[in-house]
Amino acid sequence: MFGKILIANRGEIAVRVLRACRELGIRTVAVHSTEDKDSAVVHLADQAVQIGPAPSRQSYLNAAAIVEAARATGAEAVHPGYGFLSENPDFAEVCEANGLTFIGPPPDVIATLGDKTAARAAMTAAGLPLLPGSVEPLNDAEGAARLADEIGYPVIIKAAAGGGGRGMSIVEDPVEFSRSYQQTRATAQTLFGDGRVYVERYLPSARHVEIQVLCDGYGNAVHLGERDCSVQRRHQKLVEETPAPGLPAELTARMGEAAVRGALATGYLGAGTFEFIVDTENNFYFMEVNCRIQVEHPVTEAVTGVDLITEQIRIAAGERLRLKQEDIRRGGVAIECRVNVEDPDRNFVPTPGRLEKFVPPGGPFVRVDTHGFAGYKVPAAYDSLLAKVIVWAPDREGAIRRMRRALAEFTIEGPGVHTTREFLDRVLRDPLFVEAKHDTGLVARILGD
Amino acid sequence: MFGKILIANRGEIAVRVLRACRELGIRTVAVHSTEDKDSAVVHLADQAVQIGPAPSRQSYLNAAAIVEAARATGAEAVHPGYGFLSENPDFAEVCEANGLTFIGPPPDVIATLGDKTAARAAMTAAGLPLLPGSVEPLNDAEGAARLADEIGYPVIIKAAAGGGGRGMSIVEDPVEFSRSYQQTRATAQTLFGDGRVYVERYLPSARHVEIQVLCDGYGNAVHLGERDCSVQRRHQKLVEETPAPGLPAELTARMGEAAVRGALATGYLGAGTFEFIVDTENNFYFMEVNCRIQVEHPVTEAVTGVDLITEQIRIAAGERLRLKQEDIRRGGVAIECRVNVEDPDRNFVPTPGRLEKFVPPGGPFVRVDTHGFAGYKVPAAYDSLLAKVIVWAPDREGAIRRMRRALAEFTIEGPGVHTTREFLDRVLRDPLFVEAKHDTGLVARILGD
Amino acid sequence: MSSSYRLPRAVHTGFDEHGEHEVIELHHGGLDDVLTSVQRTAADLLARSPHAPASLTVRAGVVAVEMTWAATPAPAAVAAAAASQTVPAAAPAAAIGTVLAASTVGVFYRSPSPGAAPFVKEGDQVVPGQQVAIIEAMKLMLPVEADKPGRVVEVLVKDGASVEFGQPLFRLAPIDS
Amino acid sequence: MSSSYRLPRAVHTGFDEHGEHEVIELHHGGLDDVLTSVQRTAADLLARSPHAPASLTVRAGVVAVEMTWAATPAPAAVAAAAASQTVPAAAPAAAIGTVLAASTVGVFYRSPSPGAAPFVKEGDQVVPGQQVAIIEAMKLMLPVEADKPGRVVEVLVKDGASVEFGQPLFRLAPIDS
Repeated sequence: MFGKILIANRGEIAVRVLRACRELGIRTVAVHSTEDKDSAVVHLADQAVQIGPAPSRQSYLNAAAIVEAARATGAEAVHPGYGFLSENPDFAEVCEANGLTFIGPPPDVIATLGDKTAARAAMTAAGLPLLPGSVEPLNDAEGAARLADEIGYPVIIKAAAGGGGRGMSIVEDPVEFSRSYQQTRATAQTLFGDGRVYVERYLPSARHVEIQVLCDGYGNAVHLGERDCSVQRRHQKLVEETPAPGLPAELTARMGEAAVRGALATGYLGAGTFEFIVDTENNFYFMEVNCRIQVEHPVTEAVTGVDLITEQIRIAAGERLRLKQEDIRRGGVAIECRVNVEDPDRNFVPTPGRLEKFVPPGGPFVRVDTHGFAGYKVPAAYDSLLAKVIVWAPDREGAIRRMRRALAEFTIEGPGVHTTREFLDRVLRDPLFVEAKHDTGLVARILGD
Repeated sequence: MFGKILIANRGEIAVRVLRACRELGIRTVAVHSTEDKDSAVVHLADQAVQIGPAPSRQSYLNAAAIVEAARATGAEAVHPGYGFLSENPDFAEVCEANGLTFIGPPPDVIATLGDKTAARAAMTAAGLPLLPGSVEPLNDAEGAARLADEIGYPVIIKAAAGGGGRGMSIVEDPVEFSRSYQQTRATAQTLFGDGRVYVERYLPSARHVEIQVLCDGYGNAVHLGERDCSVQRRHQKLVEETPAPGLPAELTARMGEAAVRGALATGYLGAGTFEFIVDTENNFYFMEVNCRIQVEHPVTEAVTGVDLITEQIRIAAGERLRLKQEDIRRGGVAIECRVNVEDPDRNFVPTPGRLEKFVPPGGPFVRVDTHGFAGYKVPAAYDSLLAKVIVWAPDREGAIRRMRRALAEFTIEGPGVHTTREFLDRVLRDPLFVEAKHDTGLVARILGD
Repeated sequence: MSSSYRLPRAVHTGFDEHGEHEVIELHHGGLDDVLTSVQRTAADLLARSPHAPASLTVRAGVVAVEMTWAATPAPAAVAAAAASQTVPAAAPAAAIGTVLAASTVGVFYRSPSPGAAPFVKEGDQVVPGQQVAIIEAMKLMLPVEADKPGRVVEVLVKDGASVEFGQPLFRLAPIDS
Repeated sequence: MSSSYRLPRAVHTGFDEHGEHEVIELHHGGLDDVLTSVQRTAADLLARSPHAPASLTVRAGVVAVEMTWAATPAPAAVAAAAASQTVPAAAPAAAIGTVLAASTVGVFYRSPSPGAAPFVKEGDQVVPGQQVAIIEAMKLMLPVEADKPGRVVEVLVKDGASVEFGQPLFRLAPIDS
């Protein structure tokens, strides 16, 4: 096991990783920008290194500074959290080249799975179901249009290098295809420096369901069930839950098996998430793999009792998975709400500032992951996620009631600071959400967008 | 179900009860002394009534004021928490006489079980094993001495009306018996206004194990497993855990069945705890029943997933138990630590005062029940329990590591304020505790008393 | 950390029951004069403070002065306003006299029986030991008696209303005022 | 609540940004008079304070003065400052001149190669653009250059030591001092 780990992130996930390290008896190094020098993880870590100024590009995305910080402090491994450098194959490679263990999949696996067309090809080879569409990127508009005709409209054009809902267009009608194709290529080139796109069937009322997997370096892999992340605003998840309400257990078990098959076929290592789309006939199709721990991992932890970050670290240290598939028993329902420092009344504009009062909820079956504390100044330079509230209950109705109770007692006050707390309560009491008949359009409908 | 509940308590348990009420959609009335008017439960409750000055006798023990507050606010039921009026049959009766539901067993059951000799008689009748000793109180010294000879030394003389470790003497030798008998009677008369005592076999190295039960008003009862509370300082529990390490599951199942039998035989209602003593040959003997929710109830909640306060309220509202014995599946290990505002370096003297910083631990499988918050002034008038930290893990070793992590990140600072946080860590890393070979002498040994 | 917390309610002057805090809040006003006033107020309060405060905040609209002192010399805590004895009148600052407060939770009655004349009305003078009201608690009729001589300035609670412990019932002025 | 926290960005006057500190923040121009008044107010209150306060804040609209003092007479903590540019020298208050800080995390070397003479030593005068050290980061040797004329008063980091971003490397005095 490692003696010291450098946490190459900030905010709540940095604290989350630190907690796992402490429980494993591993010393920690926090790296931080000038803006974050009074942050929770800096207070909690055994050591802290200031790696750059506020802008992420010069600090949390500054691979050289992070590797130097690891070298200077004697850290043996780097946990990248989510976002920032977590899915950057070059960073993973630089770590390895400098004798540091990158806690995540090998660089080539990240590279393959981060490229949508390469990932589609690999998963096709592994026998996973894919939506009708192109496996290889399409370089000529005519060929692409012919393929779209074969697939049948509506189709979606996606950037091979895209992600997070950016760089995609839905085409309803063949006459629009050519223009959309050119436009998506141009956007992809601008956004990702990579104009390659592919085309696939678009399912308007499909559900997005993701499967958590864990793989060790000895060919062992397990899945830990699914998560439903349908409550989104502009592709940003607000509420996540498990199990996915209304999905037959037999279906999610099959999706889990598919994810394990895909992970083993690509040489995956550590914790990963397979995203699937499920149509109204309960057919499922592979979408993409997230080569990192997810923001919403705690809901899986709550129903399985498995500490995913600890497992990531053990796997990276060369340990064998101690869990077999039959050991993973899921019970009850878990929901996570993301409390962001944003003003829902002003189009969710971030409202950073000093937290004069900060009293997180507590009591039975409530977990809070946050870097906030009374007196903390939420910086303007980074994203607005301040706290994740996770609840567990034997059933979904109980979990919703518990979450509403927890959110109601969460006190966050500061000059100019607003949060999504009350908006989340609106989601939780929405009749469609309560009956689990919602889809990704729920938030827009509540907002009257 | 009730529309409004009055919470006749303060501190963390008042907040705990309020949380359950909120999840059930029940409005809440907090009652408070002048000293507690800025307390967490007062801030959170729908209504608050000031019932008296700081001394408990004029506020939290003031039955008339509490009943008047319920009447004035239209509360339909009273939750007594633990301590204060929670096991007072007169208060339960006054509530009923004023049309209020007392959330607990009926007054006559509290009276019977609160009297050690009456409880022993009832449990003997129900077929529970008791330590050799007297069922009826002993009124003459000679008869008592004869009984002690029959039982065999060492014996323990206990006040019939006693509890919490007060009013008992251990007698090692027959020559000491007469003096101890007179002394214990005199002490009992002074402490409890009731000089009755009884005698039973004393087991020096026995373990104290308690069983949680739930009973509805329709003859249904379940047990929710055991708790081990061996880490005590002067009969005050500091650390509690479940399962009791090292006890065979078959044994605790039999104890659970015995507790259910005893509860049904006495017409118990609601949540209760049966205390047993277990000797080195794994024989168990009934000791007493606690007719209230216990401080340490969260460990049982953590391993069973059952919200005990919610169950108490549902039962009091006349609902049937929805749980059957086979529904109660226990998983993993839970530990609770009581963080008291006391200075371990000065003989655990209470150190009330203003909390300038108060950052409770969070993250996976950590629960905090507290009434503390940054800015809260811990009053000197009441007991020193400030927070309970409860952790869950798949195994005991993981739970200990998690608890140590949680305690380490718990920040409590204020002028003159000390806590037992670091002392608890000493307990958790003690080799005897780690190997679960400790007994109730552990704390004294650590302190070098 | 030098956190000090403001009293949660209303306009206060003077010290709260814990003896640690002093707050004045005003609203509106022009900057320069206000600033001078605020400064003078703060300095004044400091001079008059019976013992060193832990913190001081003076706010006037956009102008604010806040000072905190380290908590070393523990202030002599002023106890909570107790029982049914007269206590210093609550805000506003200008108010003089004392209040007679409820000694128990219950229902407040001004008259010995429904329809009867009240024990006392505004303007009446009372002497110590004189019954001025009843509080009914648990079916018991508990007399409320004046504990000081005074003149009833204001009856603060309606007949038949529920009162909590310590709730002001009557405002009394000194006899000679 | 009067918790005063450091203002991490914007316009600072005064001393180091760790521990005991003093910050004045301006956002808009044309507040000179207000600033003067606020400053006078603060100074005045300090003079009248019965004993040394732990913190002081004076606010007038967008103008604010906040001062906090450490509970104990704290050592003059040397703080990270901005970039590789010279920044005002850290406390003690009497210190004059500027510091040259690290622009990246890495290993600090005073000489071009092991055993060679240092680029600069105490007492040397430097001119803008002159190389004064090396920081090695990811096997790259990054030159550290003076950005202002000055005289080296103190070398703050040992040869071969790791430095973090913003860590002061050299203390420089103005040439004419």
